[in-house]
Amino acid sequence: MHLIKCPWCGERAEMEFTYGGDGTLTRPADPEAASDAEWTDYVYFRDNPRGPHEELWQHASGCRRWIKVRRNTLTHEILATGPADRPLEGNAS
Amino acid sequence: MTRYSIFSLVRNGFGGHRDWPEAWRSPDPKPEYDVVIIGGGGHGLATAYYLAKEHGVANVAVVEKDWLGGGNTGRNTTIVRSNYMIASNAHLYEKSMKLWEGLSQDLNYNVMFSQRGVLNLAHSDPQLDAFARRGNSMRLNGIDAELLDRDQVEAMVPLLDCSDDARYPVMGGLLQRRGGTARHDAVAWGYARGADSRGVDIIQQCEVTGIRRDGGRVTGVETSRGFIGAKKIGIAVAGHTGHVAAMAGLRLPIESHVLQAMVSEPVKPVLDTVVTSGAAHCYISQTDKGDLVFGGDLDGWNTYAQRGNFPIIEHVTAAVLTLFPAFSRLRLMRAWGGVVDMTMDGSPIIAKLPVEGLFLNGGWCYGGFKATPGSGWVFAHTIAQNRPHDLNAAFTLERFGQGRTIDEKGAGPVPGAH
Amino acid sequence: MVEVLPRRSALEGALEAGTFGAGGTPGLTLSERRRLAIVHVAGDAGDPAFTDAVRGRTGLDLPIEANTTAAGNGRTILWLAPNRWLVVCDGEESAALETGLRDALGSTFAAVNDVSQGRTVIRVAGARAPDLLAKGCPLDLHARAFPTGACGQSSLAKINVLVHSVDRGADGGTDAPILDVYVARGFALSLWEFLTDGAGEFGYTISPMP
Amino acid sequence: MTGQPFRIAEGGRIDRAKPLTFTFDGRAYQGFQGDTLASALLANGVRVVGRSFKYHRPRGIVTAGSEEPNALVQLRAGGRTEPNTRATCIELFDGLSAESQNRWPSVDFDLHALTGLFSRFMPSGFYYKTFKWPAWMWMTYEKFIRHAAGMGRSPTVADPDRYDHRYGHCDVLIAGAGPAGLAAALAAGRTGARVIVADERCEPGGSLLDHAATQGGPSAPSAAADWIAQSVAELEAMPEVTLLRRCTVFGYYDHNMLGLLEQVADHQSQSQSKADPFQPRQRLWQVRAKQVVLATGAIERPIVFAGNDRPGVMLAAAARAYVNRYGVRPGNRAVVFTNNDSAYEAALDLAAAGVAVAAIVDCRAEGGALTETARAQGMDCLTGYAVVAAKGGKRVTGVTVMALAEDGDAGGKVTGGRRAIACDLVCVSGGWNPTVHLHSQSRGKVRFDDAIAAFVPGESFQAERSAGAARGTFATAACRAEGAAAGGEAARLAGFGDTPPPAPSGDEPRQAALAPAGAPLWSVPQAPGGHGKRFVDQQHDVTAEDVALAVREGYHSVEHLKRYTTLGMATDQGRTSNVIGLAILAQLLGKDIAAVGATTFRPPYTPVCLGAITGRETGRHFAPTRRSAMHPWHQARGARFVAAGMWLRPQFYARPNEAMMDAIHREAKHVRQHVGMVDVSTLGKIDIQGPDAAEFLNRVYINGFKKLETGRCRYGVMLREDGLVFDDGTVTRLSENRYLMTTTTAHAGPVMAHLEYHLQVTWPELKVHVVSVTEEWSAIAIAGPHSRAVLERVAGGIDMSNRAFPFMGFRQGAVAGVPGRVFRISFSGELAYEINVPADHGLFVWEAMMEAGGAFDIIPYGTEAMSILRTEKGHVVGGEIDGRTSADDLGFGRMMSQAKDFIGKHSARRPGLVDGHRQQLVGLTPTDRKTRIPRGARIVAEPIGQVPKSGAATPVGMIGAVTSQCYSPNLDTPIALALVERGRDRHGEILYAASPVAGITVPVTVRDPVFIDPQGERLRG
Repeated sequence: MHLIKCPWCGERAEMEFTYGGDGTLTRPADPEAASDAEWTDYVYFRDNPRGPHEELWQHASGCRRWIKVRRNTLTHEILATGPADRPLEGNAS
Repeated sequence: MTRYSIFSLVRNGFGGHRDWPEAWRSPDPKPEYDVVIIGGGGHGLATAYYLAKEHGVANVAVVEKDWLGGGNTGRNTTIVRSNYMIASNAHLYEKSMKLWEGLSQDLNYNVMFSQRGVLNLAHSDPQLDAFARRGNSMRLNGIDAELLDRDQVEAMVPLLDCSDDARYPVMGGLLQRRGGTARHDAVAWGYARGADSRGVDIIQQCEVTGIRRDGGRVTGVETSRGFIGAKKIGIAVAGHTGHVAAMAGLRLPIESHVLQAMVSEPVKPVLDTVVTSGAAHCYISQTDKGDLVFGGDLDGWNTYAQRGNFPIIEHVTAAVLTLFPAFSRLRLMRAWGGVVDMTMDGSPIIAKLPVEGLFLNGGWCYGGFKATPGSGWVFAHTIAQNRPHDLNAAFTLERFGQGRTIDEKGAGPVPGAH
Repeated sequence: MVEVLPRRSALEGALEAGTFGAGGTPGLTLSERRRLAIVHVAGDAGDPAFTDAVRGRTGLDLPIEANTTAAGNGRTILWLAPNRWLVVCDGEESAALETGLRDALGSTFAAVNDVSQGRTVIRVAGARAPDLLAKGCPLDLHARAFPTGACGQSSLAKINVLVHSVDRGADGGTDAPILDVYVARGFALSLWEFLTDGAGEFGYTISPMP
Repeated sequence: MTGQPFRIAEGGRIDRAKPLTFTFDGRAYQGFQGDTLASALLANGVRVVGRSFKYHRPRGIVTAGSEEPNALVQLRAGGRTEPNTRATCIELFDGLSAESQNRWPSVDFDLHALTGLFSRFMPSGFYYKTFKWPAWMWMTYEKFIRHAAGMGRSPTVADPDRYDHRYGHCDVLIAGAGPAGLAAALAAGRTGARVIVADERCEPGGSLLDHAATQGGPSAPSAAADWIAQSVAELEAMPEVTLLRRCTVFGYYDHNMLGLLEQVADHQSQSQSKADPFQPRQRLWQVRAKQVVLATGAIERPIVFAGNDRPGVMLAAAARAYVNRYGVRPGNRAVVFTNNDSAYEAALDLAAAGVAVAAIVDCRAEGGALTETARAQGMDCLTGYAVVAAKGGKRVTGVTVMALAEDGDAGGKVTGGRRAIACDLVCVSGGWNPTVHLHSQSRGKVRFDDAIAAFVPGESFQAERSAGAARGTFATAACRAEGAAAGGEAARLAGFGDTPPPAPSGDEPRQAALAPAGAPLWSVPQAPGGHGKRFVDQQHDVTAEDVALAVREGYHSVEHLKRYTTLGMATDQGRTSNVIGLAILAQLLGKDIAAVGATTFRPPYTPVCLGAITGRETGRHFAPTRRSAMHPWHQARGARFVAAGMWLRPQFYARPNEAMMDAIHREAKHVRQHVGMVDVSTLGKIDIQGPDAAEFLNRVYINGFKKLETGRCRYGVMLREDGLVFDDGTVTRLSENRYLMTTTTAHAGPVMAHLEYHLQVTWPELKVHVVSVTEEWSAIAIAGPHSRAVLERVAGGIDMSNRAFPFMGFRQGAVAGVPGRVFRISFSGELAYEINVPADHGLFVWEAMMEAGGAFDIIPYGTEAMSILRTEKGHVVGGEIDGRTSADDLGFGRMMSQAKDFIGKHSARRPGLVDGHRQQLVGLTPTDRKTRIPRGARIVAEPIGQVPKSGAATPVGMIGAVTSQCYSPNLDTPIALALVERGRDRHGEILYAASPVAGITVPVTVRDPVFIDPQGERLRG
């Protein structure tokens, strides 16, 4: 079971969290202006990297904040965590 | 090739088994092939086999970075079924089922396909409705299905807890009698031997590091054993689909997740049917060796580590014991994880890619093992004919943008939810 | 003012006073805290108008640090999230507390909700209290990690809970440590069953409903 | 009852004052407190304890620990029976009963052993080559295969024992309490760190317990015994140290989470267990450790030779443990076969205990450090020799030895004359494998150490380090030093103890005696003309010949070898066989062992009881149960409950002698004619506050919310971002900036997370707070023509008139004196209201309303009647909102606002969602107005004939599916909702509802989905 550092509550067991997938997605600011291809990319296509992966989790049994987590998908190491509404600190790799 | 039979076995028995030949050769790669299949798992080997057998394309190499069948072919719960509701899924998996039914004979390799039935348990009235809907679809799609009531389920699976005060009481079930299990490793080995005997080169310990393109079309693969030219390239690398597609500059509607499976210590036969429960999130069967094999949900997050964690084991085991309280004193012997490529609608992609000569077979989610023969068959057709067979025409990459997803569970673009 | 209406606990009927489980000295006492006023407050901790208003009505500074509480005048404020708190009062009318807070906040961007009846609060007291919760809760409840005044939200027996470390006490105190478990009302009976079943090996006393 | 002919008169860690009686295969024996079942069986001269998996060969006891491959028994009977239990790990208790496995009729005479006669035709993988013809026979072949396989028997009734779980946290976790582990625990514990020490055996001390020097006791004090006792006493006095006995660290998972299995009561007799019914049988720990010390010791490995599976062939260290620790002679006359010095220690201990040592066969040409000592004691030491075969059937009667050729490679070549040596015990030692399992599970690398010919821990990945024999250090003093250093370092890294401990003593001299001189000997080849089976994996009957065959057939990878031969896949997980198999493979391929590679170790280290993994959360407690405040009332009125997510909801309230369907139809009819009440507390309720609340609602619903007035409700539909329908519900504007949203029961959680996601991630600039208030409010829907009249009696303060309180209106006010909320909304299509009151008052208000409704013949109704009512009204629920339907499919197309963006809008425009072939919601009635429309029926355009059961049929084109169906008691006809291709254009058409699984097809007429009151006069009246 992962140990995930909630930026507020501290290190907590994975069972308190729910996974929210790729955290680099940004909903196009103007959906009307977005092309169909851009939209499809946003809804369906993913980088799915081997290695550091920036993703969203919700501390669902805790403070209920959505948070960003950079986690290595090969080793499960958690490299950084932070609030969801701003970029994570540190490099992606 | 020495044919395998009781006679050759007895003959060799007297000779101390010293005369059995290698099941497949280990050739050095040729400079160029008509088709290079990336991935020596069940799907890649089956594709090569059917390319040679059905389409006369034998100048084929299967390149495998490690050992044959070492990916998901050897890391699943061996269940075979075609109990799908959506027509395109149903027809594809039923094609596979029909191939399974003659596979041991076709390959001259006993894959131990055992049609012991796959039973989905219903725990509520709405679920029974949904099963009826699925069962009716199956039957109208030409597939066998039976809707069982609780008494019939109880008679079929005596150790199942069918009491009223269960947390998820059993209300009935959907049975596909032709479903069952097969010996997973044997499938890879049988196809490898079959493909090899038809001239396919199987190249193990050969990792693809790049896909070479000349303008809009592929010319071959860079590998740890040098460049191998190819007129066409088929990708069949479950667990690494996104990674290999990225070599050709493609991004996919796929996330990689880990699916765990586990076995108990072996016991004398106690469970003849494959039993699954959607509400409790588990499936369980007993192997010929006596192990109870069970599995359940994904761990839930993207991963390429063939490594799961304990909470899912805990959850799946709890589900198994809730259904089968008598198994409580058996022991968990082994648990393992396979990396499954989960698409955004829960169904695979078997299609030509936007790069000429490049073909993709991936994103099998939970369905990869059971699909092996059918998947190889339609993929071989797609590669050989340069167009999909009717059976895989719907499984395109474009379906996502077009809004024609094949979403058996209706879970939407949340790959972990399928 | 309406007359005092009959309020029913989610544990009514299940909470039966007595001593249960293994023999010897009971290691635990289980009880329900009744008639608490519990108000959920959401707002911007960085906005003085918000914090002042809460202080004005409760007499307490909002605990800004995660997993901490502020207590005094019979009231406790428990931290829930960077912008959320529970104000808990013993012996106060919840509607009055809710209205009072809302009035104090005026047009400040905040949300106030009386959630008194949506939560059940189970008090687990005694030397084995952390051991009992550890049977289903991944929080580290050791006194070093979870001292007096700490609070934490987590999962207990697959149910979301808020645990409040009311008092870790001194060594040997029979009632210490005292841990309050806040649970959604609908799950209260299920959690109670889990706790009483798990408490069997320690021996436990259920103290009567007040 | 027999005596214990092989019991040594004194010594050992058993309590001769406490004799225990047990039975094996129905026969009674006696042992002592402190015995294992294995030691007690040996004491009684029982040698054959089981039969092997494939050939059913008689098998005896090989080890004295959890690595045992052979001595698996069926322990206990009835609901507590437990298959495949290692006799070497079962602590003897009074009344224990065990049976041998995999034999019929008895372990001494097993008919299945006849398969052994055909073993030459059953090499590895033989089943892949045969049983293929005729194809239809496979299921029959398989039946026999299945019955011959398997080991013990599963219980067939529920387990009467209880299991518990606990989460643990510590600064330092130490796996193993041998010399290294105890030293580590002392070093870490003294810093004040929180320490957990777990050891799988019943007492700390590890391998020291097996040594003669540790036995002592009061009459013969020993330094080792004193050290163990003092260490344990000190540890137990430390408040922050937890010492767990009988507790195996079985798994090392991500982020330093370890799984421990504590066998709390397995060693107790039934009467002892009964004395404390609250004690669990086993407790599973999930421990999060800051730092870990692995002091898991090493496991001796055998050497492969012909007949090496004969009962009486045993590991040397095991024989040593039996004589020293248990006071049992495992035989009378022993041959010791070794490639290292450790077996000499065993030989000396055996001799001291009165076992004649017929010979020490040492494959090393020069012998080792203890060879001269042994010779000095008169032992015949044959250096440069190997045992080529063991003779005997159900017990070994002697061995044949031959000289090893000097030019022999690591596989050995035997030469010269044969010498037969009679014996009834063969003690084998092929060297030691450090137990690197947990290190490997933690993702640590292992490397092959040529000096000890074994895998040792390499680089760590997580916060762990190995100490002692687990890292290839065998001398006791060095183990203790290494343990102390590791424990100190672990505590320091966890924040305790300032002074850095001495550097880990990686260069401590190993007990040189244990390092075999020259190349290790893995397997002894057949003597010329020999044909005895040479077992690598005893439990699975995998021989050296099987390994060779696999290699010959091209299965060269370790994984292929394992899977083709099943080597190492047995319940012992190849503890004593994997490395040997690997070595033989390497020899055959002409590669180094390191190049062939080790397989990755995965949890669990030893098999873990499923009940313990599950703990208490099984059966009725598999998932928590959620109950509304009115639950006790429903229960008292005989409601049958149905699970809705975690909630239990009343399905219907049958009257005495009333059948289920009758009750449901009565309830549904009664509501339309009179009045009824249903508990809808389970619907999700979300309080939404803030100046941007209306804007937020506008973005998450397809329809507009900015114009909703205070005091009014509006129905809303939400899409997922892929354009398909997510959920529906109502929104009420409570005040200027405050709204109450309701969701379906099923989606309450997901909708809340969805709202939080968009507020926190997508639009953090919006000033909105969302708070779930589902649990705060009990919700009661009252429906039917008399609902207004009933409410007027209990909510007199609210003007209920149609004008003052119209449809989709909202009022606050007292209901039965309780301040509450009243919404005039209708799910049934009747005049209806929903009342919310704080949950502690829910039952009171429910009762008050029931009482007030008495004059109007009010009834409670359940989810079934509710479902009929909504189907009659054409309202969609889960069957229709199944994640594949668009808003337009369900008839909400015109609700989709063109004036604003909302979640899912862009996707909803995609061609696949707007093309003309989509299935649309319609109503169906059977053309004869009588025949029930089958559940889950598919809609076809033409009548179909009999559909055959299996796959031969030609597929039939389907144009739709029934999504909900019922008999409508109010219309006196069966009705259904369905999704049908271009359904809205087909009103009036006759189609067919086909249910091959039910064996019927019903002609149906397509119509509008609203069956009752399409103008909405009733609900607005």
